[in-house]
Amino acid sequence: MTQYNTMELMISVASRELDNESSVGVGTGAPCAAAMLAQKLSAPDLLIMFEAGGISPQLPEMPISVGDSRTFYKAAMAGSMADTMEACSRGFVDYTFLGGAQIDKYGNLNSTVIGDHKKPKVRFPGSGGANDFASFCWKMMVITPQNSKRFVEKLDFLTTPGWLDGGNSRAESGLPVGAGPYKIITDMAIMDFEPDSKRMRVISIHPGKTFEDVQENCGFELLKAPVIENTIPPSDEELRLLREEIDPTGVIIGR
Amino acid sequence: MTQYNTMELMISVASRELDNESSVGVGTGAPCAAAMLAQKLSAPDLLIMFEAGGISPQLPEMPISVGDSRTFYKAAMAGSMADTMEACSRGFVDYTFLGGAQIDKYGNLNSTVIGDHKKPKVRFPGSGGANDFASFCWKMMVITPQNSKRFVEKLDFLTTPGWLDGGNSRAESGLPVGAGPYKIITDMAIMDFEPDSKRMRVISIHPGKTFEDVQENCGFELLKAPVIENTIPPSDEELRLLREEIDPTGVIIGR
Amino acid sequence: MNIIDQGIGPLFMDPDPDKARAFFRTKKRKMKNKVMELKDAIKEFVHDGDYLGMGGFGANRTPVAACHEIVRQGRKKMGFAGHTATHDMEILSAGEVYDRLDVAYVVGLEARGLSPCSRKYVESGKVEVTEWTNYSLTARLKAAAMGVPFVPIRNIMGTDTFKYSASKIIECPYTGKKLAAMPALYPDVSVIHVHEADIYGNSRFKGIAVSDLDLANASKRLIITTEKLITHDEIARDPSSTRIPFHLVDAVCEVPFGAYPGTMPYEYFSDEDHLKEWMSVEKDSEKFKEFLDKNLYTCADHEEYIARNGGSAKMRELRVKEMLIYKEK
Amino acid sequence: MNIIDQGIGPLFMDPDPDKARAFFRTKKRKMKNKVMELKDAIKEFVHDGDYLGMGGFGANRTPVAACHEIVRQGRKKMGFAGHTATHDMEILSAGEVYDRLDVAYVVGLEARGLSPCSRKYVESGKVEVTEWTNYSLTARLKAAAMGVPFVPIRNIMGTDTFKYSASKIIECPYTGKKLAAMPALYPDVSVIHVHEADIYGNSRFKGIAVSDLDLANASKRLIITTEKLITHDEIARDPSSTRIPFHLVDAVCEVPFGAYPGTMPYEYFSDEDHLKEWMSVEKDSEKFKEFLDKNLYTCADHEEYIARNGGSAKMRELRVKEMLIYKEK
Repeated sequence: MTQYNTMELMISVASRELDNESSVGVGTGAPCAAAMLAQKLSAPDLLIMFEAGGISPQLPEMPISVGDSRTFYKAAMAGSMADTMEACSRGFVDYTFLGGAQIDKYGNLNSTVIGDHKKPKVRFPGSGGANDFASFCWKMMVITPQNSKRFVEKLDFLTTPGWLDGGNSRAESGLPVGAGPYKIITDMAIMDFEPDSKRMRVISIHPGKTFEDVQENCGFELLKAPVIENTIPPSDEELRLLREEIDPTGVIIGR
Repeated sequence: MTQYNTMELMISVASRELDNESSVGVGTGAPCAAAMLAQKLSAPDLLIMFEAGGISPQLPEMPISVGDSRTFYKAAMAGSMADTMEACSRGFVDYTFLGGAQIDKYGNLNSTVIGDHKKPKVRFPGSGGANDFASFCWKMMVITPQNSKRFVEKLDFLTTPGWLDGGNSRAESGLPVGAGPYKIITDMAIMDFEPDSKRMRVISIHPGKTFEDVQENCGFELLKAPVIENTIPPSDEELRLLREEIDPTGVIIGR
Repeated sequence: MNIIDQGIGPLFMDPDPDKARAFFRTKKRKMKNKVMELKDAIKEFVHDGDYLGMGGFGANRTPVAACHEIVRQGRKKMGFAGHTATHDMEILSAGEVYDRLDVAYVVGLEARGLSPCSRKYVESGKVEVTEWTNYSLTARLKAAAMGVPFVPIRNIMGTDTFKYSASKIIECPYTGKKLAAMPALYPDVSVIHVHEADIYGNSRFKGIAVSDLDLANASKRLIITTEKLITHDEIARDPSSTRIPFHLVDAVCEVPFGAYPGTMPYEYFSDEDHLKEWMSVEKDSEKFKEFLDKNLYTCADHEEYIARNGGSAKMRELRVKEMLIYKEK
Repeated sequence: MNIIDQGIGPLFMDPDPDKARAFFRTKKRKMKNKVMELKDAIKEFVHDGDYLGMGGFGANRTPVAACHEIVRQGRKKMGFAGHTATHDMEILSAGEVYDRLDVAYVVGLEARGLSPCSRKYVESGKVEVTEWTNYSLTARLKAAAMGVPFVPIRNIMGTDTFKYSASKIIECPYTGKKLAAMPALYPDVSVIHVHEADIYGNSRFKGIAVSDLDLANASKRLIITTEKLITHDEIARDPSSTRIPFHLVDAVCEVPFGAYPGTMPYEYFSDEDHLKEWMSVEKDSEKFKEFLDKNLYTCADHEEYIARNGGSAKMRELRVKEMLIYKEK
């Protein structure tokens, strides 16, 4: 079996979550690589939408911006932000992949500030389209390296909704019914959410890791799924596509 | 002086009300003819907008529909209904010309039904864009032949807002502040509205008519302006333009 | 929410965005070949009782061929969005296709006059009517396109148009001003006629958009009739020109002259003589029946309708008129 | 109106549509020649204290030349709509142009990383910040474009993004559901970069529209920078291609490569080396000062900036990259 790095692992695992003939709102970086990999391998009829208006492009290379020309290269339509976001709001978009500086046990994300909002220790970009995608798309997924600084008990700022305070709180918030966090993909494991409490739980552990490794690198208590799978590592074909076709210069997979 | 008919008179009089460098939302028929005449004579920089999306066309002939190809012939933009209506809503459109089956003393118009709404004696088209234009454009004008069946004490149906119940009622209704009926141009006279009561009053009487003629052909009591002018009849140039350039086949001016 | 006032008109369609989301969740995302015959598209996607939206405006880029086919197949009890509905409504009235009508502009053909048939049907009492305006129907489609239950606008208030609408007046949380909340309108099915589409439904048209982009987004099912099919490569070469993307579309039907006897911008002008004939024969029920038999019920398709009314010579003539070539010296 | 909840962020701009109407009533309707030098347009239409909107998205079709000129002229105390503001914000931060910031996406350059200069300025406490999202800022512009004080959307609720926004949660009068009301945003002045415009301001661009059409409608004053001027005859020949009509526009400035070092679709790709240089020199205030002196303060105009960074040879190279010609064999 070919050697791989954690980014290649995360992207491969993420790509397998995308059903064929489904739709996904993606950003730059790993999410876009995962969508491209899915399109090439398991989900040839995946509909990719970019928040700035690119709809169903034939991506010639990784975009640098979710609005650059690559995002509507040979596309079905070069539309507007409203075209994409309204489609998400109408329930037309199945998946989205997000990231963040912090994530909590309900899958809420912080990409706004560390410290006080008025005079922050660190200012991050803010929501961008993340809050929009996470509110509207049916199944929100996160791709992120895992450590206790990132997986925290309490966010400094709740930028983007996961299951909010767990339980029924998201449904009560006013956000569209039935949408919410689905899978969290880290460099150690795959997590989903326990159906009632909406707390994060481990469902699959990557090769060479144990549940204890995962818990140690998490600032809150993780639940365990009834059965915990062993993550299937990236296949040779996945790696070949990532390295030769999707990211030959290693911008994302960092080779 | 050249002979003219009442349609030619109404269109000529109406066209003079349009300031140069102003904007007007128009329909087909007499309103469009008035706007075209103004553009050719007194208001070369008049901005004409059609409700279906035609913006600033170089009208080659009278349109049959407010959405036909003539309404965006050599236009600045072939836009959308939202483009035009949003511009009106934002306060960008100064004038509009409307008509109707009935009009009352506050300039309210009926173009919906005669008789009961549920089972009408006569069904008319409804608002179309009239309610929109009358709500949004700063100065609404009406071009209509005058008789007691049309100028009524009480409308069968208030389709399109004039000054509603007069006085302050329009301001209280929620409609945009400061917009409202401005002039009513008939085949007998020009009316405006008394500033406080918002009741219709005669300000100019057409050649050969008297105030009594006007009142006799009106189903409600008309006020008199402090000074009542004599309407200046169509000039030779106005008639020439109408007959030779604007409506050579006589669709509107009916020659 | 404090509701200051509300109209008494029936609200024919549920504005609940979560119900619409549940539907759109099931809609196909795949870019697959959707080309079919118009009669098959109408059979599959337009059902008795459905609420129907029609693209274009006032006999301009109106899907006339689809209206004929709906009548020919005998659809009944439909809802209809009368958004400057002119010749399309005249045809649908002849077939007594609808019994619920959202009115902005109906029963007339603008400068051409009123349609006796449409008037008679709407005056018959067989049709439930709710009043709106052109812009308020556009706003209702915009709300649906946005996936929200309403958007506020500032007209309609103070009038009987409001009273006989199904809208509600609310107070602005920022300014305290009164606003008219327009409930989202998600048509069950709509038809839009375009200049060019690929086999997946990516569509282009020229000229004014009217409210067709919001209509396309708002509609649960969407049939595209197109003057001609183009390659997907051509779409991909210039995605800036796509107005309606494939994922909104359920069927693509190539129907040349599909807006005849109305206008198709840059292609053909309306056939005014034929439209006059419609309005004239409507006055006499015997004549009208004969006319409909000839022009609609016994026509296999739109091509036959056109063949019976001048065929390609007439189409060339209407093109000269549309392009104002007759004015050139 | 029952307000269920509201954010604590400052609302920088009045959403009152009647005040906006009073302004738009005075805006010129005449189709007159509006061509001027960019520096004159900035002088005349961009004032200290104004609220500024910028077209494009994330260093794509962004009016970079206008950002430079605003900094060069020393504008201060502006408000700014940070709607995926990347390199534009980096430039405006270098000049400390703004002190009120509506945030959707700021201080970063997407996949390129974060801008030390933008971060430092926003972290300095000199800037009042209100939080939003990309779509909520789009919705705020849409509300302004529609001439209404708000439109409802269904995201942002339940989060700190809402808490630090200036939006309000209301109850839907039709469904009882909670909705987030986005207050209309009427920027005092905006700049949009396009491919082609005529002397009156009728403008065309290719590629994604982002939120520029609503931005153009919502803005009280609008400066168009264009890659090239085209004849009005060309606009009139094909009015379907006009995206921004003249009456929204106050100034038309021909600025070739006006989005450099960002991307202009179908013309030139971003100069990634130069953007990296920006982000790198920002870490050292001495170096950054020198860099800005060279590239901004001592440049007479955008042409000089480009001349100092590779000139026409670089522009040809970026065109090859944009069009993927280098991939052809």
